[in-house]
Amino acid sequence: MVRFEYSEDTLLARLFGEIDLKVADSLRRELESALDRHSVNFLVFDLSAVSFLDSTGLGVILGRYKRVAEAGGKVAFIAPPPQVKRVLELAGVLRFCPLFSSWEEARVSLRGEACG
Amino acid sequence: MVRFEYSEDTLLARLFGEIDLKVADSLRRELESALDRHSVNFLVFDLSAVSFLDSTGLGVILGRYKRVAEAGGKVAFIAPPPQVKRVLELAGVLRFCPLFSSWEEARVSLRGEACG
Amino acid sequence: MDNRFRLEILSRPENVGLARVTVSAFAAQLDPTVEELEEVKGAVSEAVSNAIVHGYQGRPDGVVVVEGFLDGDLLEVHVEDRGKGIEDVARALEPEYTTDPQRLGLGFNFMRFWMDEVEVESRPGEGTRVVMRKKLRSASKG
Amino acid sequence: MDNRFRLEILSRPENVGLARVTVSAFAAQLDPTVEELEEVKGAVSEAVSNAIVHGYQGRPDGVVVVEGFLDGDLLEVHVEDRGKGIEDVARALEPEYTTDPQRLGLGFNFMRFWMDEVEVESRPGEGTRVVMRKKLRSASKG
Ligand SMILES: Nc1ncnc2c1ncn2[C@@H]1O[C@H](COP(=O)(O)OP(=O)(O)O)[C@@H](O)[C@H]1O
Ligand SMILES: Nc1ncnc2c1ncn2[C@@H]1O[C@H](COP(=O)(O)OP(=O)(O)O)[C@@H](O)[C@H]1O
Repeated sequence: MVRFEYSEDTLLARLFGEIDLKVADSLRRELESALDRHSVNFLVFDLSAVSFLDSTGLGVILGRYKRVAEAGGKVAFIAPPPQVKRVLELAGVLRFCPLFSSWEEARVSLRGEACG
Repeated sequence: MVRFEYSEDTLLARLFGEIDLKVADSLRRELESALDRHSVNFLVFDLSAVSFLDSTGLGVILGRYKRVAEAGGKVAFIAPPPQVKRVLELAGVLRFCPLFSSWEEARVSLRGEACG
Repeated sequence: MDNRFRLEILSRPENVGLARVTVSAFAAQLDPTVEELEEVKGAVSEAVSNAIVHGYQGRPDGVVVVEGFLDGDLLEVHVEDRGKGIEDVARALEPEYTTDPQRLGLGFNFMRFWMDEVEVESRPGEGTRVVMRKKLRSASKG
Repeated sequence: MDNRFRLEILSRPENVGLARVTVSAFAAQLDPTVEELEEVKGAVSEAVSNAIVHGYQGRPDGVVVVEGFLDGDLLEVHVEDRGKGIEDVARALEPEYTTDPQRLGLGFNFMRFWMDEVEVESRPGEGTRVVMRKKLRSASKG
């Protein structure tokens, strides 16, 4: 469901599998506890291994966006497969958060471009 | 479901996908018509691309085995995935038909070893 | 009617995926494109999640009925619960309207975007039925 | 009872795969090994094919009911038809016994090999119910 990498002030959350109601509660808990543990200015979701996303899963992600943005932080997304990208577009997320094709690309441009 | 290659007196039937009741009738027809068209001494089933096989599908295969064996021909199998191999074993097919790991291997030893 | 099925599942989070898989294997009989299948899966996921979250409000022992019908190139999917029901369907269909602050209020929007037609019948205290239709153009037949 | 489902399908050849996919997605909730899942799929395929071929003798409008139950690490699957029924169940269970010369008579053998327990209840003219049970050892929990 999720694996984390943290360095400096950036939390990278690598989501994988189907992000739906089945994993929503535990994903919310995992993300909240990672945000509790670290001081996070940049929250980056790597979506490259997500095989399915629906509005329930997106709600969990955007709930954490809210927390980070309210604390002055920024959020970005990496490499969503087509189905996942369509969900982000449909929800208007890509109007206010940048999308990168890789973690390397995100790291370089992050500080200028992430949303929040 | 099936693609054929014929050369000399050998018919290679490359099966693919799920070989079950859904495809049984049309697979039987295709195999029969290929056997009608060609003079076949060796009938070789390439099973490497079969994702599922049950007793209905195996029945279609062994029905053609009968026809070829009765006409003095021989039958062999190539590269079944684990599930498919277990079905062949369980039905006792591997006691009387040889199994090869590739078409190249089959071609070399065929004339000495195929069943029929 | 070319083919149909009826699936009854319990209102548990892990069964949303079961409904998706069944509807998608059923729709695959028409040989649709990958994108169409993903849209169907998405719509089913929204409707079944709503039945569980809103209809049965997290109770795990409610029954959600998912039915599929194929008629020519038309797929019809029904998702039905005997849960809470919706007071004001017109309002529920509005973008970003939700009764649960944890959620986005986009479920019905997604269903309507991904399917050609979405009809919602509901009675407070009796339950909700969502009827969705989509023409699938066969991937192989062009 | 941890979880359950009920699937009703028509007695058409293309629905054997639908039954396999649904049972296998359901059983996957216990996180079984790939081999166990393949065995479950194989058993379901045999039982549902029998309902279509023998129970309804190729009629496409019969209803086949597939039910699944998870209880701890135990999977139970029921496959039921309201078709022809079996005169002599003991005989039907014998290896290589078949009433159709095109078939191998190995369906019940495969079911019994792949599942831990197989029970067959049948009444001529009323239908047949096959009950299969299998303990799944979780792949992740070892
Ligand atoms: N099956 C249902 N039973 C009861 N209420 C429902 C059902 N489906 C939807 N609703 C109501 O309609 C509202 C809007 O639904 P939706 O657009 O899917 O957004 P969300 O699920 O994110 O709240 C829900 O918040 C809920 O109040
Ligand atoms: N659902 C059913 N309804 C009626 N008869 C059945 C059913 N299932 C099995 N049978 C009978 O039992 C026999 C043996 O079944 P099986 O071992 O699966 O072999 P096969 O399907 O290859 O004939 C069948 O030939 C048929 O006569």
